[in-house]
Amino acid sequence: MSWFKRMKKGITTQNQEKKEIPEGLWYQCPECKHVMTSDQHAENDWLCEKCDYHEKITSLNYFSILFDENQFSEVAAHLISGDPLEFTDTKAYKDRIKTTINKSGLKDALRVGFGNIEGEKAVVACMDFGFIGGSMGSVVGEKFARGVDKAIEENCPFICISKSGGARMMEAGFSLMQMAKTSAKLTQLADHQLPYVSFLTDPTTGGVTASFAMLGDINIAEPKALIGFAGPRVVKETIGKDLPEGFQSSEFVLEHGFLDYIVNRKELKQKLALSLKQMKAKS
Amino acid sequence: MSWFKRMKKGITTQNQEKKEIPEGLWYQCPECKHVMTSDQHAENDWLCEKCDYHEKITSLNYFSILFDENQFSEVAAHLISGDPLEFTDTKAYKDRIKTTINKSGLKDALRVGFGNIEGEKAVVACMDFGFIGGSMGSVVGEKFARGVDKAIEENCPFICISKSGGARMMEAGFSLMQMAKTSAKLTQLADHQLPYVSFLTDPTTGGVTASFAMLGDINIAEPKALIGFAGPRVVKETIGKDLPEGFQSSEFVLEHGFLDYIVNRKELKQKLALSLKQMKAKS
Amino acid sequence: MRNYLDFEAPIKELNEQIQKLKDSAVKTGVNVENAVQELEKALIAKTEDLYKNMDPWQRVQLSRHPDRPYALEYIEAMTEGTWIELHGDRTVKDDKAMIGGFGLLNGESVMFIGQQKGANTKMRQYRNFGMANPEGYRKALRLMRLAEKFNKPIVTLIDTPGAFPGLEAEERGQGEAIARNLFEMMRLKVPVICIIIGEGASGGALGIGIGDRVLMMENTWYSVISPESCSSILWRSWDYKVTAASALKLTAEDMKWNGLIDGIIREPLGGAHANHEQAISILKDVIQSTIADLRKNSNDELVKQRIEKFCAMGKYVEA
Amino acid sequence: MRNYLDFEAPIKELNEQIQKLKDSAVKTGVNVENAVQELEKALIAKTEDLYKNMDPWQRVQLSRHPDRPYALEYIEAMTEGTWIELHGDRTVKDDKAMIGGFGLLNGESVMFIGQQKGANTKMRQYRNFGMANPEGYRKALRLMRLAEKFNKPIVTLIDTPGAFPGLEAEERGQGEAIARNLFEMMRLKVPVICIIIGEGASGGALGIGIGDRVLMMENTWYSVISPESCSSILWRSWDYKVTAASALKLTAEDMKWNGLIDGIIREPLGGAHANHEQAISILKDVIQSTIADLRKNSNDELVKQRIEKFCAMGKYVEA
Ligand SMILES: [Zn+2]
Ligand SMILES: [Zn+2]
Repeated sequence: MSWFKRMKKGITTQNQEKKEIPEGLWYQCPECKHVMTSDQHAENDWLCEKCDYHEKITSLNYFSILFDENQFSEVAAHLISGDPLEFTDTKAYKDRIKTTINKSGLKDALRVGFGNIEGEKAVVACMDFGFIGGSMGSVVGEKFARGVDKAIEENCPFICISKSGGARMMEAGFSLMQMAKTSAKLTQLADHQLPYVSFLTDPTTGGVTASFAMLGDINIAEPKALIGFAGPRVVKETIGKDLPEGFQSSEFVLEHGFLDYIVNRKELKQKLALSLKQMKAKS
Repeated sequence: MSWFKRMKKGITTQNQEKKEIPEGLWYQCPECKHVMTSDQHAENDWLCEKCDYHEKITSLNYFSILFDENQFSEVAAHLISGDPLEFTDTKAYKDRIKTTINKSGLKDALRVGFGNIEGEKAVVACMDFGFIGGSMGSVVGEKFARGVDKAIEENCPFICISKSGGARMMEAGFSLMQMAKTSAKLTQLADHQLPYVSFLTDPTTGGVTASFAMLGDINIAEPKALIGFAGPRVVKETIGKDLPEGFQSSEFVLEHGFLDYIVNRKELKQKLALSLKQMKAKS
Repeated sequence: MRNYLDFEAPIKELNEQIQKLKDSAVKTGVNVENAVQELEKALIAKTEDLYKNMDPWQRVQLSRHPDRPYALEYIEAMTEGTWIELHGDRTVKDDKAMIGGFGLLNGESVMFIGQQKGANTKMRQYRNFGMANPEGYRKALRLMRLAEKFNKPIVTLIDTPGAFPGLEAEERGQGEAIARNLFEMMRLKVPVICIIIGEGASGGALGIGIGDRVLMMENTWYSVISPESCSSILWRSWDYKVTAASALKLTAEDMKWNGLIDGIIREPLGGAHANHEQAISILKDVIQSTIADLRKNSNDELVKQRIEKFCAMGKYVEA
Repeated sequence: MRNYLDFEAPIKELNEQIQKLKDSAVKTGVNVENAVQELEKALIAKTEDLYKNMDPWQRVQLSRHPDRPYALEYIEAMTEGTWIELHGDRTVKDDKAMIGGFGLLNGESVMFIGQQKGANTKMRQYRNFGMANPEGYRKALRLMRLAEKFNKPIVTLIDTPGAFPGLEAEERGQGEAIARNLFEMMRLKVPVICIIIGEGASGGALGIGIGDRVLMMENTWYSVISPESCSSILWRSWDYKVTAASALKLTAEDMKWNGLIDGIIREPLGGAHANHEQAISILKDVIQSTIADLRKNSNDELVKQRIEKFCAMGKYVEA
């Protein structure tokens, strides 16, 4: 069954253009094991047609869902990571970046698009988990910042789709300060009375949860996403016993008061557009 | 032992001028049963010299503790209750007021004084439990309001010492709206950057807890006071089992995050004065 | 099946007669139109009569009528599919007894907040009988601030037998939560309209009840305590609820007379429960015209007037 | 008894020799003054030498030195009996790992906030090892807003191995609490000074770390992760903590070099733990002069500059 595995990997990390997947390949839902063609799967917004399982998808996938006619321009697309600390663990950070760029076709873990959602201008920033686990380093922070600037310039809302393991350790202090930087940019957006919607997808943890992902005027999430500050393994070690069923799921986080609503990917565009309309400031 | 009871009653409801208590009378601590002369008791700020039990005292007692040389002028001392709803339960409200005024020597359940605390001007409002259980009606609301106005006029802090069973039912809707009124006045005080200290004493419950008593820039309390919104009997009925030890005590409320500190009556003046100094706005 | 209160018996009877007549007409083919018209006229007359002479305790009962529309029904109907419920206090929990979110009222965005009761046993428990915990009041405040940020008017629909008097409610500061709302609602820089649509019990109601216009629907009550509890405390018996209901002056008429609310919203003949559609339509019209009216003032003026209004409440004697 | 870290062995030895000499002098009456003076000179030279060549991992160890002063000790000493601790987040709890309150610094009121570690086993548990829960961050924010209301400067003393990663911390939104503080601290309209006095671990430190001046004491560390955890994650082994400590550039020197903090506070010779009194006095001077310096700006200017400072952090390539 190795082709199933290959296929899934393709979806989660390399599937930036759905058209690139050769026809005739299959997708098996990891939840219910239902099998469908990858075309059907993509047509269905990468949901399992049987159990609605939300497969992890890329920034380009989300843009294709959100932007009218999939039309958008990228903001700060050219930024790539430096190596501010000349960091080396088992591998030099510089090399890691180079390899990842080549393998993933991504430049870093955040892509920022500007386009229309149901006829209204919007800036959408979206993380790519395929780039070092969606970790936040200087490039993520700066692209986020320029996305906010673009929204202010265009007088339109800002949406961020989070999907991240947290900070990028290889940028250490710089990575930490991106939490401060992104939060600082959001105060500027707020000063302009522009709505900020944080959309949390599977998984959103660590420094991203402890900064921009939790700062939405409304925080919304996909069903059954893992959302937390500390990862479940760490929490389990801390308390020394098993975690309760559904701990740190979207539904759990909603119940505890940190999400405004959970939205099925199929209804995302329409509901988001309505929320944006509702928050458009009356002067 | 009827003289003990008389004595205690004297202290809690009629002891407005400590000098009025005939010498040679005794006070027995209801907590530890320790016996002391009532003079000693008054000298000791009405604390049990053995176990520090804080006896309920009157507004004049508190003023004697707080104001320098017991010097103060009263604000809105002449206000007395009307009978806006011509309310009658087992007794006409009008008659109840008249009887209470005569018996207690009080005009209503709040007294407002203006004087100096360690050399600094301050307005202190203080409830009297002896007047229909320290219940809040229109007079309490209006005196509170005028106290706030006085603080604004004098550009000095406002302190309120709460001791109340809650709203005064015989004023129904009017009583309810005193919660709104007192809160509204506190927004005006805040606009002038003047500190408001809420000092909660035994007992503070109901509508007073759900309005001005919980709105201090700092909330402080005497030890072991009962503080809550719903009374303990009601909560017990709601949950259908016994209440945990110490439920709704000052210490419990501090632990749950609603008090800034608990202060022994002996240290009240000094600590309050320091807090006021700390909050005096820097222009 | 419609539910009838005891004192609605005459209405019930006439309604049943009309139904019977219609049923028999179907069976027998006899023309009963005239007879039905007569009965319907009688029904209207009877209903008008009944509702004209309603005593306070009957109003209290009507406010709790099981067929009465609850907050969500009003909101969803008025916003015609554009309501999105928002959840959570951002600290502890999402309180099901307190709902809130933006919806469009003829294209204009409005923040609706309300206590929600359940329509059946299961939902009543889920909604905790419309008794919010501190997190409910904190959710409400969060949403009001959200509305303020984007300069949207706020409408609260009040319908609660009280703030929940539970152990955890006390632990998490029920008193503080309500007090904070009173304070912060006073200075919200947007129009705020508060409407009692059912029960307006004490601090639990007031906790979302500070507005530029506080309105009561015709068959609701608003006071510092329920007649039952008042009876139990002042008369030391549960038997004086009718007397207490009168003494408390808790009806819309009395509250308006005493200057403690700003207006009364008329209900359809026979009460909101008798005609949901019309009740919703009336409410929608009132909200829209009230917002338009309030928008004539600057937000700063609204705050100033709001504070002054509440500061003026109270009756006392300058002896 | 003073505690010594492994690499402090030469200091320990010299200290013990001096003590021995003094003890023997008392017994024998022999004059040892010259010998003691020589040894003390040697001690100073040795200490200077040791502290000049400290590697990052040694700094990390020093930051956790059991004899190091904690937040409360600094605050109480600096404010000379005028500190009043204020408690509670006004929602759920009083967090013992996060302390706060006003104190007078030479007569001027300052809001001090800090993570507090315990000095012995019992107190360490009471203080949860300086690891705050969400209510700790919310208490801190409440107190910062209180200071802002009365235009008082805010000083935070950071000393934490991290925000607590417990079950209830997650339930009550550890991530949200920290995020909220980052956002709100950015726009506090008063001078804010943040000082790492021990460990500055990740979001747990940053949660009270947004200021006009962020300063590190000499023997502290500040980074996105502890060297131990970094080793375990990146090297998949706990054995690379020394390497990780270097790689993370977490010392005061490195953080200053990279423009991620604004300054370094020198410690007494041998570290703050060797001379509390002097460490306290240095800290007090720094805080006072920094406040005076910041007060030259309007509060609006401070906010603007604060936001700009953090927005400028990051290194990337415009490819
Ligand atoms: Zn499936
Ligand atoms: Zn005693």
